[in-house]
Amino acid sequence: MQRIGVFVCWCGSNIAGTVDVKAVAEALKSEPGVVYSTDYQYMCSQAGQDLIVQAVKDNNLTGLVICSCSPRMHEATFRKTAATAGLNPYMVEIANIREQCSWVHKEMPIGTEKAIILGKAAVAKVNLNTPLTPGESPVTKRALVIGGGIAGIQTALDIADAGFPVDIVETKPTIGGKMAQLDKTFPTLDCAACILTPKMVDVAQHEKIRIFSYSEVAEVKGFVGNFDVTIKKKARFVDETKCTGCGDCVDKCPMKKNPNEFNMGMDNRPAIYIPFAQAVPKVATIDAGACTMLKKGKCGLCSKVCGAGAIDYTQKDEFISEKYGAIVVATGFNVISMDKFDEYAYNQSKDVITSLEFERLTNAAGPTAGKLLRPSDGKHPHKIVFVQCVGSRCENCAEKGKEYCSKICCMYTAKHAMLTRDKYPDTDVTVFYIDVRTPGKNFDEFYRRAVEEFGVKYVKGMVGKIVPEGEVLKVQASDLINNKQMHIDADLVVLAAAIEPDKSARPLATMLTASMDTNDFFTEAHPKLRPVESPTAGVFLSGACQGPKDIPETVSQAGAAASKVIGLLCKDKLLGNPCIAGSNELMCNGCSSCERVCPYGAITYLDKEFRMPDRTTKIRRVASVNPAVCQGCGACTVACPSGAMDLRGFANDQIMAEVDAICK
Amino acid sequence: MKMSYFPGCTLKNKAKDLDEYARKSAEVLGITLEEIENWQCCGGVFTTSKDEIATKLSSVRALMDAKSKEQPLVSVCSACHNVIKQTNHAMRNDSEFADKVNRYMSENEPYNGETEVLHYLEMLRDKVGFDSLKEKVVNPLKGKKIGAYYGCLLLRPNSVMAMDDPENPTIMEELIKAIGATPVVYGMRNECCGGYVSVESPELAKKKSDAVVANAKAQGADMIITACPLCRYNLIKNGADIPVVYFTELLAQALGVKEAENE
Amino acid sequence: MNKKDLLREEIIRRSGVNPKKCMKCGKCSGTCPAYEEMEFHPHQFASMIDSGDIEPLIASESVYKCLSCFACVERCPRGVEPAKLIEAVRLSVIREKGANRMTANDVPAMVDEETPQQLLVSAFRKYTK
Amino acid sequence: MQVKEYKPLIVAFCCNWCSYAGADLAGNNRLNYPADVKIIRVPCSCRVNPMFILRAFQRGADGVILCGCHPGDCHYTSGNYYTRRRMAMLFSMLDYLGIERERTRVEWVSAAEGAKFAATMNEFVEAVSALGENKRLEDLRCKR
Repeated sequence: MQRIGVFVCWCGSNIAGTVDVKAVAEALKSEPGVVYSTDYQYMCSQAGQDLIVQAVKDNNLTGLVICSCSPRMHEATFRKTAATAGLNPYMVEIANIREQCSWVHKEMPIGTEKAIILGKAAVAKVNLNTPLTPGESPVTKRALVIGGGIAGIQTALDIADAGFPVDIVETKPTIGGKMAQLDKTFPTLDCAACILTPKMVDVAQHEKIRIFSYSEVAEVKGFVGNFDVTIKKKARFVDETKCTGCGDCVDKCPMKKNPNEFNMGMDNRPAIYIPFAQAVPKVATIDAGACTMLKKGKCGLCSKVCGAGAIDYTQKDEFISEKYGAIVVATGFNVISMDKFDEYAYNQSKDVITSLEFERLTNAAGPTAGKLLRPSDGKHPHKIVFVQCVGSRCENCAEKGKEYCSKICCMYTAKHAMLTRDKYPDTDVTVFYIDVRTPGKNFDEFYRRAVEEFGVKYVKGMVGKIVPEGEVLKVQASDLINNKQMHIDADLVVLAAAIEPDKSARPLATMLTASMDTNDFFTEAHPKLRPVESPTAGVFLSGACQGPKDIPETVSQAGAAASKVIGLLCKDKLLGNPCIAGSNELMCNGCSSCERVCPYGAITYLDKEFRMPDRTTKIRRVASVNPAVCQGCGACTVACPSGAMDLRGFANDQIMAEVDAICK
Repeated sequence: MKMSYFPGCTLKNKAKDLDEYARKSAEVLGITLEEIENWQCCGGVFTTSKDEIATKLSSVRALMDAKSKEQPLVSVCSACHNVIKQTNHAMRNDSEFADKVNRYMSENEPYNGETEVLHYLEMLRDKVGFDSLKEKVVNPLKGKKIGAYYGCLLLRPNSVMAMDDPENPTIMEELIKAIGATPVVYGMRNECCGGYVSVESPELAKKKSDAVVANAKAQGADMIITACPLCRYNLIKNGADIPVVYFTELLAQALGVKEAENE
Repeated sequence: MNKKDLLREEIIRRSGVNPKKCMKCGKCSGTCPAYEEMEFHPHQFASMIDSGDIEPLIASESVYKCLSCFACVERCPRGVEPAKLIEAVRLSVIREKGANRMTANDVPAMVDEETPQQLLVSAFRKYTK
Repeated sequence: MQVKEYKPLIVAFCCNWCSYAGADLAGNNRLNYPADVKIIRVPCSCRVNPMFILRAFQRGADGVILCGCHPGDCHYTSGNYYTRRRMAMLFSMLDYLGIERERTRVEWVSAAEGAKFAATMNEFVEAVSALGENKRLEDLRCKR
């Protein structure tokens, strides 16, 4: 039996004005378990708290009911008071007789009556309270960053600079991501490589960072602070530790006609290749599907010319296991396929290209060495049409496009148009737009400059059809402002294709039990207040995997994610919330209902041995809650058909006791 | 294999060739086309309006007939195919419409879009297969550069027709390859020829037809094939200076049933 | 409900199209092959029907110029289906008594040696009730 | 004989993160609502077992209202979606038992909606008062 003390606060006249506090204290005295009851002007003051501590000692109290303001206000205060008095902090319940009683009711008898009932409910609950201790778990002081684009690079650098080891897993042979493919960046027009490649070098040289390039995450187990991750290092048939990146093998390889992914397939690369000059790690990789040595056992030229002896045709995929305290997802984006938008003739003409392809065409390291030349005949285009929102903002074409705005296209199109007019003033540039969306620092000014200073023609309307005919692309479009249809014979058409999350994101989300939206973007723990955390504890989000983002936004989110990771890794131990679910194994029937509703993946099933009454043993499948992962929502408790699952601090019998007390 | 067949008005009059070659070629490929008895004109265009019932009944009758024989319903003319497929789709998916139609028809068993509606081209691709068609070709049309003209009725609306990619179709190109010729892909192949508006404003129809032919020629076609009598009429009437023929004619030629006819 | 709203409701019900879905991108009018012949263009049909401004559409020749080629329906990013709206307006016109655009008497002038039956059938369905 | 004015007994379950805070805000703003409403704090609306609601009716409650975060705003991401589905089932069962539909309700009240909380409670109490005492589900053995 509990020995409960009731402490009724006046809160000056805030409570005492409409509640007869003495009557409340008196009425609660006769409740079961109550051995002491009193009132005081300001229970939260030092004197009030001292009064509580003294009362606990004098009366050997085991539980406290404080009739005062909202628990959202002073629950923590009174829990500390209880701890000072030598009680478990969770033996305290608050009856909210201010916000939910004295402040909303005007008449003293009514307020008093309700305060008594609220007090009774709290007493009924405390009678069933049990001491709770938050669980503790150790923290592995190492972070994993999945994805080596600008988001992953920035997050890794920030975490590593704080002194924690970081591993980057990148599926491509080099880090750098999409930003490495870009030419200039809006709105300042600094060159992407000039600002990115130094960061890539920093990553390579940072003693706290390891890069697993040409690798994937194969398995994730564990929970916040204690993730066990298996990384698959794909065979690249080149020993990374020996390769010097000299490129002799690349020059000698006879299989030269493979589409170069880095240049969006607009030129070719050999079967053994280094994606680009500033690649990190600068190590060659053999494309197993293109190499005749690997396919037929004939050739071996690269091995012969390699002075470092780095070529290894027998290399196998390698699996590495490592422990991490935190995981950052930075899997980024891709442009969507233009296959289903052939009214724009992307499949019919080489001169209809996506904006990312245009980036490569204007990049000094690209297939045309930075000269703007048509892919079909290498001629300089004199009339260029840009089409915005291709595949973005599509409602009824789920299999074709995306319902959301891709966010970055308005700005990069303005950049492309402006740069084209700047470099080639003899080129006529027309941009078709639905809306020009430029909410960002110096963004609208940038767009207006493209129009006013560089003479880019912006037409409010949409291209309806593109017909390649001979050397030209016949563009048919609407001009809504002038209410006319336009016909332009263009030399080059650039499509601002929608962007989508990388395909690797969904299987990864499943491994991490991190939630995603219908578009496969990762969901944040709270859209406003926890934008870089996944609802799954210990998993953080960086960059476009969470939603379309430009570079400045990505970098700031990457930094934010890093600071969250640092905050976690700084701790030696994680203190959990003790109000979490727990399963009564004797009642659990192993049905998995709780596992399915848990938003955090905190529940797993174990095969456990039980002693039966007849002294035999039996193996049964029972639910097990991971205390470090459970957030205490209670969804499982209701899903459980056998009543085995309960929530500490808000147990079934406690809530029922409150209901009973109120309904008495 | 037997299939129900809806020839349509034009195939019985101005486009007899389209009909005849279609049947003969199908025979060679092992499919007998059984003409629906007492079929009525499809109406030429499908009225999208939700409150039109009567204009869709002839299609429903043909569909019910095919259902009773448990056969797919094949048509060659793009217009007939479009009307029948859209009607069937409405019978399957628009319960209010289907209910009204079924009450009107007052047959023992209501019709709810059970029949499989196939265009002749779909029959070739999905029931015969272009590979086996290729094996039956006795007279490959080598060296011919052919532009397939789809027009609008064959492909749109794609949510209903679901025959091919509406913006980048390949079915006729595959046929052209199967009969030994070279397909020419050109952008205007799925744009309108001017259709029925040629009675309302012949100048508009001429502009549209000219653009189609010009584009096909510019991309290297020396011949255009089509499945639609109206497309063919508009292109020819507006002065196409390359041959515009029904696809079945070339098919019959390749399969050797047209020559036999001539000899 | 006033007459204007009634007409709007009628057009929307008959076409099964919700013009509110239009995001005013103009792709329908960018793709329309009959654009030059039309006084009001596909995107205007969506917008004017939505605002209930339908009388000018009814009075316009534009309803007879639509080719029903469905390019606008196929390419609309929002699934608005402008061609169905135009058809619904055209039916409002030709269903009026004596408002048939074509009569059987017009046929001989239209026909030549090669005219396919399909042309006459389609034209009649589009232009008469 | 003294005729006692009928006062309904209302149990309100409020999720800690949104609705309980909304109720506090109603208090901060001194927005009145009837004292018949007694609030029980739960971590999330999805913690509320339909059994609790039945228990309240059994013990003589005249109305039960369940308040949670707005859909999409749940502190635990998806808890209120479970609530919505579970309560839809409970409501159809109560319907089947002949318990008036108006006696139970689910409302989404955010932490910023103090005014909505008060208005909702006023309205709910009025609706339940109009129905009178809940006699169908009340277990007289529990009556004291």
